[in-house]
Amino acid sequence: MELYEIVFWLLSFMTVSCALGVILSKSPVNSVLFLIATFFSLSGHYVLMNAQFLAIVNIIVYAGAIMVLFLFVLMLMNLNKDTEPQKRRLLQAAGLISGGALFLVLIAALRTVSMDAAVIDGSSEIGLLENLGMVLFSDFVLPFELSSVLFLSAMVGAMVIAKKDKLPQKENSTENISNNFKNIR
Amino acid sequence: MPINYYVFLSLLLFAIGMAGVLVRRNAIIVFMCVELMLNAVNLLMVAFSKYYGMSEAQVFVFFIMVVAAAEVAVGLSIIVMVYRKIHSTDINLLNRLKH
Amino acid sequence: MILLFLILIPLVSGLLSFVIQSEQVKSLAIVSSLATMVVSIILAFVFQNETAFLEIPWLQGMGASFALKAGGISIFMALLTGIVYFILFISRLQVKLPNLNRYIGLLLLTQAGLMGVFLAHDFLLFYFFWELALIPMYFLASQWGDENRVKVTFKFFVYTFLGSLFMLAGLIYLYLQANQSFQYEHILAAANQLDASTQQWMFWLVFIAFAIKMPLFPFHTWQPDAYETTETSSTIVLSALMVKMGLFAVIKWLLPLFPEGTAYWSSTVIVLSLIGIIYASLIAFVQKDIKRVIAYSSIAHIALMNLGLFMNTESAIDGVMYQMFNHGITVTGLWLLMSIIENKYKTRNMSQMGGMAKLAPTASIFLVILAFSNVGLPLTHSFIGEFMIFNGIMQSAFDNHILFMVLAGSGIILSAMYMLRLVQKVAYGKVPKQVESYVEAKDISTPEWIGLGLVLLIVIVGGIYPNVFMQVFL
Amino acid sequence: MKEFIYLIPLFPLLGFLINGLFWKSMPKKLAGGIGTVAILASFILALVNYFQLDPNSSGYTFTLFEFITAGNLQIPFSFKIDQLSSLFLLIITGIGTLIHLYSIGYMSEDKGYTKYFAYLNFFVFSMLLLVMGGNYAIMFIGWEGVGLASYLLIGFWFENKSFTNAGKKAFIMNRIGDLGFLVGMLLVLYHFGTIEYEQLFATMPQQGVPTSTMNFIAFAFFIGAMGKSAQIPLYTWLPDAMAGPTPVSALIHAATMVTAGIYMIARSSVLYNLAPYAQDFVAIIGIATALVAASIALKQNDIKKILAYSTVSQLGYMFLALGVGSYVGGVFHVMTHAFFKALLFLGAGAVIHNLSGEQDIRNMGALAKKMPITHITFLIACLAIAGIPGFSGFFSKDQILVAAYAKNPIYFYLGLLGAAMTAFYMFRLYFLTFSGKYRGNLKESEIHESPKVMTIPLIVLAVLSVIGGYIGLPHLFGADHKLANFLQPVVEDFQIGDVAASTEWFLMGLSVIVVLIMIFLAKSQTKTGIIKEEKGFGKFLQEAWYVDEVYQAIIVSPLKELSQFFSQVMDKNIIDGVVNGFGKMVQAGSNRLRLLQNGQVGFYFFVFVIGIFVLLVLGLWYFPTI
Amino acid sequence: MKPLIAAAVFGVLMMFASLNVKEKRNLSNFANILFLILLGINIWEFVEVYKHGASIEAFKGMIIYSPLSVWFNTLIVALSLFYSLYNARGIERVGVHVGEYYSLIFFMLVGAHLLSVYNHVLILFLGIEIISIPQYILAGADKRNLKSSEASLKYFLMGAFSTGITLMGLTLLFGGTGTFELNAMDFSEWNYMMLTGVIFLLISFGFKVSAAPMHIWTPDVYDGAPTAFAGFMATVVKASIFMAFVNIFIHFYELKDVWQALIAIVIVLTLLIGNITAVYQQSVKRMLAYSSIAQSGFMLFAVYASDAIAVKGIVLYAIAYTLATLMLFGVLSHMKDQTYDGFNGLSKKEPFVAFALTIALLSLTGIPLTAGFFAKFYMLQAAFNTGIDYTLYLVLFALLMSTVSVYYYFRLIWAMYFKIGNPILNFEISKAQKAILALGLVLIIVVGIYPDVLFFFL
Repeated sequence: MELYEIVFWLLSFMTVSCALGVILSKSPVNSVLFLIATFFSLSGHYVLMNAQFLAIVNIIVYAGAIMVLFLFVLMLMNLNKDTEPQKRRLLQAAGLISGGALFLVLIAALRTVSMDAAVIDGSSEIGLLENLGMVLFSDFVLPFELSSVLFLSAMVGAMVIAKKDKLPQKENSTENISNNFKNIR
Repeated sequence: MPINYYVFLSLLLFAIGMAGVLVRRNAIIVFMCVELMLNAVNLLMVAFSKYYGMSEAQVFVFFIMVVAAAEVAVGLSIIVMVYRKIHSTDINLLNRLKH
Repeated sequence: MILLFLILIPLVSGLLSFVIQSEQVKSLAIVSSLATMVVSIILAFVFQNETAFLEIPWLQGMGASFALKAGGISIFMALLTGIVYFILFISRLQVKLPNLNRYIGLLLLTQAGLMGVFLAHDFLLFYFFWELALIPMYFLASQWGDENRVKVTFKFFVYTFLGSLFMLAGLIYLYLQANQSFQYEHILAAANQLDASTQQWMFWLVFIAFAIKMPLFPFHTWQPDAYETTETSSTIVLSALMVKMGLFAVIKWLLPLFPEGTAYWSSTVIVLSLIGIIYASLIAFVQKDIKRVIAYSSIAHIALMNLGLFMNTESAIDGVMYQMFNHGITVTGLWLLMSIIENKYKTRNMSQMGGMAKLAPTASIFLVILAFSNVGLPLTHSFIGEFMIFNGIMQSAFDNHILFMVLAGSGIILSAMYMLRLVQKVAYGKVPKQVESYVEAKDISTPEWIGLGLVLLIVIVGGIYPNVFMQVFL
Repeated sequence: MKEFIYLIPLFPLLGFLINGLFWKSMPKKLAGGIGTVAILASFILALVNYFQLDPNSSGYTFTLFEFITAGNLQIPFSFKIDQLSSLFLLIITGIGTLIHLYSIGYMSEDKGYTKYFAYLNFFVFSMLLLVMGGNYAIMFIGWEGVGLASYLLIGFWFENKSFTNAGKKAFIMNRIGDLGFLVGMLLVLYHFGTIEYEQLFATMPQQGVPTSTMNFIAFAFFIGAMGKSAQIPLYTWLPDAMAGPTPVSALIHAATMVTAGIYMIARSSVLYNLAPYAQDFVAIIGIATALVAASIALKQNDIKKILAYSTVSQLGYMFLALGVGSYVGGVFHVMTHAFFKALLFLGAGAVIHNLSGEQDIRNMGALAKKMPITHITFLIACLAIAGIPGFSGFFSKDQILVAAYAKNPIYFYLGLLGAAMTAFYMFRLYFLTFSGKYRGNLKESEIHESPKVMTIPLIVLAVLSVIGGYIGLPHLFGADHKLANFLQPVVEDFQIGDVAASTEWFLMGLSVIVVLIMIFLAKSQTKTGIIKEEKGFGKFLQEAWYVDEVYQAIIVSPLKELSQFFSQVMDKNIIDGVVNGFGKMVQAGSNRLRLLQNGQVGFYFFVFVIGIFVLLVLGLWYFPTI
Repeated sequence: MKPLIAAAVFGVLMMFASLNVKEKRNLSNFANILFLILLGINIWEFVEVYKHGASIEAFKGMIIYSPLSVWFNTLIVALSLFYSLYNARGIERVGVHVGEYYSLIFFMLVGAHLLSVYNHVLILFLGIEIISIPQYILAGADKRNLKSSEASLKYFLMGAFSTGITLMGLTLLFGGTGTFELNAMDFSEWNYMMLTGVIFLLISFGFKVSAAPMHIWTPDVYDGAPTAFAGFMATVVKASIFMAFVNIFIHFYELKDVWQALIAIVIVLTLLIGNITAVYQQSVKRMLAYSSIAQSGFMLFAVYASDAIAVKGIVLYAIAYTLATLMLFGVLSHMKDQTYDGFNGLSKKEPFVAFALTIALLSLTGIPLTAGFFAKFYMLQAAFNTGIDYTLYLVLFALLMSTVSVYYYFRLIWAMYFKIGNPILNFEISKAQKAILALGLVLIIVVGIYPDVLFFFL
């Protein structure tokens, strides 16, 4: 067994167990941390496949920025405890079974596709920053520009949504509703 | 490593993400599971990129991350807005709209 | 060009009357219907041997054109429409209704639709008018009439709409078979080339729309309620003209299009028609509501006509064509009378009526004569039509033709039973005590007299010298 | 005359139109005058026609206009004028004139005077069409037209519900017969391609249509005759039809309309001769009707009811004649019967009229002195109907009975039984009405003879009732049967075996003796003038064998029940229930389906994932067939 | 290309405008002007493409301009203009960030543009995202209303989930074919990977167009979202996504045996659920949400057929459905009581509006002489054209369901005309708005009589 094979299995095991940790851990913060760990292991996979740039980006953007945002929000809401009363075990089992069944279906289908060329050979150039830059700014200039539109709309949207408006309250005021919900809980 | 391994791994991640969406009730965690699904796709895409020797696929992954980031911005702000109103992020608590 | 007038005059005046608010709308209605009638008469009697044809490019990309063709039955039905509308407007001149201008507008729009249905020579156009006639009718029936009208009309609408949607499916199928053309000839050629099994299912796709419209047993249940609740003018348009659309469509579209399908299914349709005749007649016999009697009688008569259509004999089809006209005219008169009676007794319950022969002798005379026309008594035009249908049934090639004839003929006994019951309860006897206080003793008004007189004239002339009318389509 | 033949029906039509259209403003006297004159004019024309008729030819067909021409269906509006129709024309217009005349007096106090004459004229018009028609279609027009007139006249006093019921009943029963007629006519058209008498009967025997078909056609036609001529089982309308004014009963329900069936079968004699079984059937129905009706008449107390049942019975005789092939006998009896039965009715009418509407013979008696002319004429009519030699009824009845004997002696004996009963009930009626003591409530001084306008027709008819028989003297008397000779080009007796002269004498004598015995029996029965309450069989007869009740129980009531079932259950619940059921199903489905949308995102995800799963499974395993 | 840039720039312009302009009315007027300019630019673009005749490739084949796609885009912009003209007052009342709302709408138009011209799957993906993200926000724009927030959250969570599905589909498709360019994809030798990718795409598109069983977000979101935006989401957005849906499945033609059957099932479910559930609704808004599901069922026939007629049909359907639904949502935003009963007696109070709505409802039902008829007609024609043997049953089922639709559409007519009541309007329907309704009315009828008007260049 080659070294990279050992690394692959190791990383795969880590990925899967961390992913399971995300969905199974009771504390939301733990979930976030597990997710970050997943991202790290995925970055390891990227490195294995000579996608060094993506590996870095994944860590910086995902693990660094996005997940921190998640964590931040969680902290903000003070949700660092189990907020989900585990009442519906059946439903959860059903969820897991559905996920598993879907996985099995997909595996069964894609098993038949014969694609056995090796993808970890340590020789490819495509993952280098230079190549990617060339592609991104020549062929993919349109999507690149469009992503700015996407970000703009996300920005505007986040502002519209998150900003506290100073408006006269309508009849079904927020306060009443939150009170109602408090009562429900 | 044949690409099949990566396909399976990616699908497993995808399925785990999907199962997470079904199992969890905290909106933030659900959203995180969706991120997990996206990452599964990313992994698969990188594997295909390697398989076909096409750097475009990696650029595609880059864009997926961009979109994910944008969604996170919007999504978290929506969750925050809802949280402000009902002081919870439990998705099943919100069921005024039905039938 | 003259064909276009038949559609345009009611259409334009119909739209116009939505704008006019005053009483002038009545004169507009009369002038418009008179003009339409005159045009249809000219078309029927002056140009009778020439086939009028008009084609205006419409949806060339789709292979549809605004093609109108008048000949034979089309022209005859147009004539019926023209006459009935004129009678309708003239005899209901004094009727007071809320939103009269809208009422008249919708009626005229319906007329445009009816004319279009009878004249269209393009399948898509036909379908267009088919629906165009239905929509104003929906509003007419929903807005004016008895309390229950909205629900009843809704049922009627949904029912007929369902039917026409089936026809739409058939229409599209044929359209594709005909290399994307809606032209009558192309559709005809394409339909005739279909193999037998296709024709068999296509037959029902198209026929079900017509059967519901007629209505044929067992698709009839919308009809008595609808007739009962709608305002008289709407009822007249419904029963005198609209149900003829179904029969007309069978003659012009169904029979030529699917000869093999027709041959395969005719015994089924015949059985349904026979059941319809007896079943509806029997029900009519025990109705208490005068309008429902006429409604069920109409079902029975239409069933007879439908029976005639599937006999595949010339005499029967000729008879049906004539009988469609006759039934339209007679039933118009009957509905007018029913509304007169209802106004007189302020009820439609027969058991609270009586003695009209004394209160309103003229109305009673009309009632008796029209009742006998409905029964198919000789010297009224219905006799000629029914006779020809019966003859056609007898001449048909079915093994059981005598049985069919006898069963269909039992309708003449049953119709006498229910019509005479109606006449007796309404016209004869004494005025019941409980209604004596408010019954109007006045006889019919002059406009009604004119309208009913016209009906009567056609009934008698058509019964004595039918060639006057039959030459139009023979 | 040929070119003006259409004037015969035209005059009554004009009379009808004038009286009918101007009924509001018509002066009373004028209306009666117009009505009577119209018929009189027709009568005169009919006479002219009769005298101009070529005795050797079989008449002519006069086409007025094309009636129905559609494809291969060609029916002209044509008149067939020959000996048979000419004879009927005379009877109809002749008796019609008399009855119109009589009506002027009889109806003088009625409010619907103008209407009455309009209807009556319309009746005559229809009847003329019936007999003059050159094909079955025209006959059918008249056939139904007389039905309509009869309906209108029976229910003439429309405020009385039972009268209008009677009219309705008459029309509907006739309609049942009409359907038979229609079927027969259409079958003729189907098998022979024409319903024009001239072409039809000329070629009918050569067409080679199987006998079974001919039987069927003839049978269908006979159903029509059953309805119109009140034969078993469709006879019950006729007694009820007496609700109309008495002259109407005389004209329509005794003299003319009810004989339309006989006319029709006589007209179709060629057809019936080819249909032996149908002929037998006609005879059997005829004799059965004659007996049943006569038996009912024995116990009736209403003067008009007795006459009505007597009419039914006599019509049975006529059908017996037709059934045994003696068409001439049938037509002969039609004629004589028209005379004496019209006379009987008019006489009865006079009695009723003068007793202010009293119809029950238990409340009459001793009218002979008060109303001498009525009495005498009535007696003549009774003698004629009973078959006393010398009176018209004797000859016609005798001819029928002899022909029946020739066919089958049983027919004769049964016929004789009927004749006996006829004699009995007629004289029972006569004695109870005119002799004995007056048992009514009126003051005797108030009862007086009718006006002249009413008595003249009585007298004329009385004369005819006596002499009418002499145109058909039996061969036995060595004389010519003038009527048979006259009708010979059109209708001939068919296959009547010869009866030896001695036998014939014997039969004649037998019948006369029986009749005389019965008259004396009647006399003795009615001596006291008191009629006991009937019991047992008598009650059964008095209630007309309970036929109406039976019809009610086995036909009318079930039909009504069935209709109610259709109306209330079948239509409302089953058929409409299915239709509405769809709507309800949609509503209920909607109510269930909307619960799917329970508002919980968790559940939504489940639905989503299950959808993905199902689509994947189907897409990847079930469908790939590329 | 020009409209794309213009739309993006206009979005930015609106953002800046919202900083400087305080009067809401001015903002919407400005936006309306921008819409008008955008429409002009679109027409300009269309004329150019039309003159050029053939399709134009841009950005190395990432997008392809064909006359049809540009025309469709022009129509979409025109409908947006129609929408904004009518709903300006409604939008102003949603919340404080009016300028931002408009800017988001402009960004959505960028997405809509991309969806009609893409050739590269990345553009498709970005288009979907650009059109989706503003929707999540607009759904939650009415922050005073918890329902709106709920709708936003639901829509967002499910939308993000479906993004995952979309991406998985696209990736598998790439894995199967080795290319991102739709034109270059070769399905002649199929394998399960591309098939799985296609099915995933079907599911994700099904989600976006609210096809059952992926429809389940629709009623809640449309119901909760501010009425003014729900109208836009249900119409213009949906129409553009449908265009993308049909265009991509045309490329999958060789795999049609599989996905046609799947779509057939989806059609049946969609029609069934949409129509049947709509029957029981009391709220007109929710009914319209279900109706939009039902109409999607019909539009899915275009995907089912995926041929030239289907594309034309989508254009026609988009116009017919969008116009009618916009009119309904537009008037609905005025109503205080948004249940059926709230409409009782509208014909007395606002006869013209009631009439216009009636025509719109007739069009939705598919009655001849209205645009809706030809829309349905094209769909069924396209369906029959496939020649698949079970199409007949599918079509009959669709027609049966159309009959059911009569029930809930006519119930509104029933309420407006045949019931007595005094509907209360939140704010008056102005003359200008009535004029716009009249315009919509005329368009519905013109297209209903002469649908070729939409295809005069083809």
